Amino acid sequence: MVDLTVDLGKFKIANPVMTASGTFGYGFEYKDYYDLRELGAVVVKGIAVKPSHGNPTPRVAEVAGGMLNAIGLQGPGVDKFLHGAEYMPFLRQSGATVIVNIWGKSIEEYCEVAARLDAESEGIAALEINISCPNVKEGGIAFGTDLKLAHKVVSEIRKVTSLPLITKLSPNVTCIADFARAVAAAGSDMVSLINTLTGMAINIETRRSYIANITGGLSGPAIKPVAVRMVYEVARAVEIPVIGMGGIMTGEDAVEFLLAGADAVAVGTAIFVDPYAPLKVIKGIQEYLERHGCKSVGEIVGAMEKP
Amino acid sequence: MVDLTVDLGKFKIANPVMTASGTFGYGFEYKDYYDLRELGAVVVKGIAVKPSHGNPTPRVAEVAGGMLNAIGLQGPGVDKFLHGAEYMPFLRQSGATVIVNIWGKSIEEYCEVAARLDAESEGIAALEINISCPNVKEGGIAFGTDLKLAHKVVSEIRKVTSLPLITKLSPNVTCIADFARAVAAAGSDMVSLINTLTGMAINIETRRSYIANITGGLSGPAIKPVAVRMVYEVARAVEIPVIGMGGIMTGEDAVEFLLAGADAVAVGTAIFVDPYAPLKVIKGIQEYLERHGCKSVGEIVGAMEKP
Amino acid sequence: MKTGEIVSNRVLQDEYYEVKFYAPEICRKTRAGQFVHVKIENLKDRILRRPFSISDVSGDGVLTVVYKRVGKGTEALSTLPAGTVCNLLGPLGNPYSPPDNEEFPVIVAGGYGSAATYLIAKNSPGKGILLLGARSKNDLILIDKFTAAGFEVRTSTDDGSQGHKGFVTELVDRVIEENKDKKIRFYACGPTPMLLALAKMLQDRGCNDAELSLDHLMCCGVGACFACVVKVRADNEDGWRYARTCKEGPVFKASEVYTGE
Amino acid sequence: MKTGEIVSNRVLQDEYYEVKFYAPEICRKTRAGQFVHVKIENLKDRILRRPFSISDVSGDGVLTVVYKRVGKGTEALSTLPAGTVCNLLGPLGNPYSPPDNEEFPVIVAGGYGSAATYLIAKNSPGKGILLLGARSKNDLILIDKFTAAGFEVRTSTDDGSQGHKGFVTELVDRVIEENKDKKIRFYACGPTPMLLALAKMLQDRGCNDAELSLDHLMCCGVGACFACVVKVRADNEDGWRYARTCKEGPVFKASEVYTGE
Ligand SMILES: Cc1cc2nc3c(=O)[nH]c(=O)nc-3n(C[C@H](O)[C@H](O)[C@H](O)COP(=O)(O)OP(=O)(O)OC[C@H]3O[C@@H](n4cnc5c(N)ncnc54)[C@H](O)[C@@H]3O)c2cc1C
Ligand SMILES: Cc1cc2nc3c(=O)[nH]c(=O)nc-3n(C[C@H](O)[C@H](O)[C@H](O)COP(=O)(O)OP(=O)(O)OC[C@H]3O[C@@H](n4cnc5c(N)ncnc54)[C@H](O)[C@@H]3O)c2cc1C
Ligand SMILES: Cc1cc2nc3c(=O)[nH]c(=O)nc-3n(C[C@H](O)[C@H](O)[C@H](O)COP(=O)(O)O)c2cc1C
Ligand SMILES: Cc1cc2nc3c(=O)[nH]c(=O)nc-3n(C[C@H](O)[C@H](O)[C@H](O)COP(=O)(O)O)c2cc1C
Ligand code: FES
Ligand code: FES
Repeated sequence: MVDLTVDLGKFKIANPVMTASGTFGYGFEYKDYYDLRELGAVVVKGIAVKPSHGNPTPRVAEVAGGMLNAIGLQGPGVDKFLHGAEYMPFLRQSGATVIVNIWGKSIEEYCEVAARLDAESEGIAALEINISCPNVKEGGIAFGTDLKLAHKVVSEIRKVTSLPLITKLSPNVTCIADFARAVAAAGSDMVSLINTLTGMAINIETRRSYIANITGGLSGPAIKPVAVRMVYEVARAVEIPVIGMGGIMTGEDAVEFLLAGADAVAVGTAIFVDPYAPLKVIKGIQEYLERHGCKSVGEIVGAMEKP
Repeated sequence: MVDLTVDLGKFKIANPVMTASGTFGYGFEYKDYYDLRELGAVVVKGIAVKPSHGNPTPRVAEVAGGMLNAIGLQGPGVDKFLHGAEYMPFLRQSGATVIVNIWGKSIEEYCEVAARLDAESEGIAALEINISCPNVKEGGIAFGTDLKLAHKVVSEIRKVTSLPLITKLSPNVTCIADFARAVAAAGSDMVSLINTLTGMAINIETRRSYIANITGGLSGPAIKPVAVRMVYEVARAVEIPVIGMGGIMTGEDAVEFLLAGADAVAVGTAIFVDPYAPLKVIKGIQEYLERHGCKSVGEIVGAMEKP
Repeated sequence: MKTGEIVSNRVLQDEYYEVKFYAPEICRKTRAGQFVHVKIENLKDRILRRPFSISDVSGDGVLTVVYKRVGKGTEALSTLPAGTVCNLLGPLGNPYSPPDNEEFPVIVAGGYGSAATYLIAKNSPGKGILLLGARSKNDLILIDKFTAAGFEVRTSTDDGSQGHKGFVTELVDRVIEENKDKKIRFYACGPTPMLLALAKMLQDRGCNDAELSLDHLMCCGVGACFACVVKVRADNEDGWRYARTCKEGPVFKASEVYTGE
Repeated sequence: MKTGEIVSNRVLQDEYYEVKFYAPEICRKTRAGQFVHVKIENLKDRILRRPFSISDVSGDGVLTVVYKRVGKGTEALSTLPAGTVCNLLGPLGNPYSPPDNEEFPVIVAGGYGSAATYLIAKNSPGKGILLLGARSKNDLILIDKFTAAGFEVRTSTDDGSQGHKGFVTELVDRVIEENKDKKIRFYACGPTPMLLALAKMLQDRGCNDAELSLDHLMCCGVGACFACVVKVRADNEDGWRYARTCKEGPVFKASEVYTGE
């Protein structure tokens, strides 16, 4: 039997497959589909200090090989997340490994939500810091596209929590490896990538963007080659564990990320196509490992042949 | 009748549709398919000072919604290009509007090829500077991902030629509008975008990249949303004409780019699917304009509605 | 037969099609107003599911969807032959609460709204009225089925090609007037502008138990992605919040619908 | 019938299929060794064409391709029913120069190579020999057609399941020996490693007029993209250059093939 567990340093997961933040709600929405403990981890939709409406509609558009979204981080806020029955209390009870994705509009907001989660951290395996948000105080430059801001937000969060930190990197940068190095230096225990590529689609009849927010994030199979390349670059740049994602639809896709150097992977848009996609990905990885006579996932991590 | 001509400032083209460099050879390869004068312009594959083997094979791989390529700029070199029967002499005779894409491994090489073409510029409408090449002298950093280098290469080329200059921007950067501004300031008469997004695909059975060069450039429908977004950003950042490309398969796709702010467009990967794609795109644009009661292409350039 | 297998797929009328799937488990659970999320197997370059209201279910496990060909997905669906197996998720969403013996159901429908509300009529203990509006006469669908279910059907079209010329909402007051003696219960499904106008009207007339099926472009269909939200009244400083139509809807009480702005 | 319409599409043997297209114009122009570039209409998420050698053409405009199911494209192609119209580009590439009356054609083929060379045999003024190699007996295709064209067929398989056990190149020397008196003209098509080995052998034996069909993953098919290159001898400091197999090939002289490195 293949050992599917993955040791991410600060914690272990039962298998290398997580859900990508924003594509699996708070787990609750899929509770009738399967036992959440079957997943490596449940990564919940981004949580902020306060409840947030999110962006105006339409928020999504379908494009070739994927979709654009500008949901705009609608969410209940950290209070309700910690105490509302269908959020953290449900997740604790489910026994799932839970990673809480967090965001803010300023460093203070990031720290506040991290501190609040730290104070009631039972059942929380790690925090994933979404740094793709614009820093409202700094005039809207996204934390994730400015090296100094990225370092700053992670090091400030590091001060307020002892929970393992995963920093989720934006692909909309010239050199993503630089960002991985910066956040690792700032105390991030892991990195996850990629978030969505900024894109746009125009309805030529109405001459308006299909997305009310004008631009949206591209996800799905269309971005997989970019994601695999970035995982490859980041895995060679930092020592900390790497969680890879972007367009994973099948076990074979996930194996590509593992070979490129990801220690674990996340499934996002594929869940909209098939709620069972994460389980199928787990099975696909297992079959690949068996077929190749591997005893553990670790054997194929970064095992791409040099040319 | 709709007027399809486009005034690009330094020269006019019969319609807004060009071929994307590297996807239409030197025009010669398509001479039996149609009269090259039917195209807005023929943009030839990159020309350097010397002949070049290009990269080892395999050089292409198909991925969801597109392809990766690492052709590596195989080409005849500027001498043969200027005098070999199937290159510039053929193009001159064809009567096509010709744009010569150029590249080099150092600023000197860029300048040399530009100067050589300037000296025998009959039949050349413009030079397109491909700045996605690594600057070998500067340790391999691509000209197109470093603002100072991008400015430098364009301003040096500007000194050696009076031919109109189009700078072809790389999408693998944090803020493409900054690059557009930099090259405009350096004397570029226009910008074209986007070149390919760097990507990778791994054969999980052999555990090798499908591309001998490991990474390759992603093109085709998969990148269209990113391309439209970047054209939108660039068109708002600079006054000079913008040539948009990336995943254009149909007239509708092209109209999206025009609405986003492109003055003209280029068709690339679609030519591999259908050699007649550029003509179909011209027809599609024309039909759209007629259906919308427009008299000229210019009426829809940047005509996206504000939200 | 396999679950999701297409039993038949044919033109119903003009651009409207009727597809029947073999799906006994979904049929068993379905209540009026719910939908299925369909993976259209032959859809090229597009990966997302398409949501369709469940128009009818039969005792032997056959589920009917009535759809209009409007884009790539419905175009592709319209070419799928019997025997094709499609993956279906469902039944999804919150159903209408069915009229009880005392209530007189009045259904207000536009576009595919008659398909989405047919099960109310079919299962209604008493008779009722369908107010059906559309752009033109070719878009008025399922009149026969409603008539067969004992419903009176009154129509309106934007172009006057059949019935009242104008909006279907203009037929509402007369129905209220005519049925003053009855305990009218309104149900509605149709384009969002029509539903917002209707919600306002029904709120003004105090018909707060009216139920409207509001929807928006969907993605996951199960409440996970927040793509499909519409504004509903809320007890916060804005007076509204975004509710997920796939999970918290598509059926909402008229009183919940936020009609401001 | 429309150009590109599939006339028939059936299993030939094991994983090999035979598809016939109606394509009178292409048929008229085709010479042995050329290929068609096929847009496989039902291919999902993939957009590029697939190149296939033209195996046969008929006077009434029917073009035959014999293909092996190896991946997404050939898988999709194998499910297309008669009547489907595919866009075809062709005939593309440089053909073999046919044997003249004096010449004794010896064809060396591996994999789909027999399909790619059949037109040489069909049009040959005299008889000849086919040396056909494959992994296993199930991969030896078109033996009957070559026999019917008057060719002697000698086979080899890697696993010894039919004919000589070993490489097909090992059959070459005996043929040369046996036909010393004749003016042998070699033609070949098969996997690249086999062709490189064969090219070396033929160069050593001075058979410089031998013609080999070398190919590589293709994209445009017409010489525009430089995807499909292989190394050929060149008069430069490296001794080789990359030649486009779609345009400068797929047929090359044995003497041109670069076997170094
Ligand atoms: C809960 C629910 C129930 C539905 N029930 C039915 C039904 O019973 N019968 C039926 O014909 N349709 C129904 N729809 C609408 C149906 O889902 C869309 O028509 C379908 O998804 C369009 O797919 P497409 O690929 O053909 O169009 P696309 O190519 O995706 O788009 C074509 C056009 O349709 C518009 N469109 C896309 N999705 C929707 C949508 N969800 N609502 C309104 N306009 C849309 C687009 O903006 C575009 O203008 C329902 C939608 C929801 C959310
Ligand atoms: C000039 C030319 C003539 C050809 N003639 C024939 C023919 O007559 N009959 C026939 O069966 N095949 C022929 N081929 C090969 C055929 O083009 C490929 O088998 C086909 O493109 C594979 O497509 P796919 O989508 O099924 O496989 P993919 O999913 O694209 O790939 C499946 C596997 O096949 C390999 N592959 C892909 N393309 C090629 C290729 N061009 N050559 C070798 N391996 C490849 C891939 O590396 C992969 O391992 C020819 C190729 C060329 C260039
Ligand atoms: C609808 C949607 C909502 C998302 N919301 C979030 C979010 O709240 N926080 C976050 O870090 N990433 C979010 N993402 C990004 C995904 O987690 C993931 O990084 C991206 O979609 C790429 O993976 P995929 O191609 O498998 O979907 C969202 C993606 C989608 C499609
Ligand atoms: C096979 C191939 C070769 C290319 N070669 C060049 C080149 O020589 N110079 C260049 O500037 N761009 C080159 N490009 C990039 C294209 O010109 C174009 O910018 C890109 O492919 C996006 O457009 P598309 O999606 O329509 O193909 C090449 C692209 C492809 C697919
Ligand atoms: S469609 Fe995903 S929340 Fe409703
Ligand atoms: S396939 Fe494009 S040059 Fe040969």
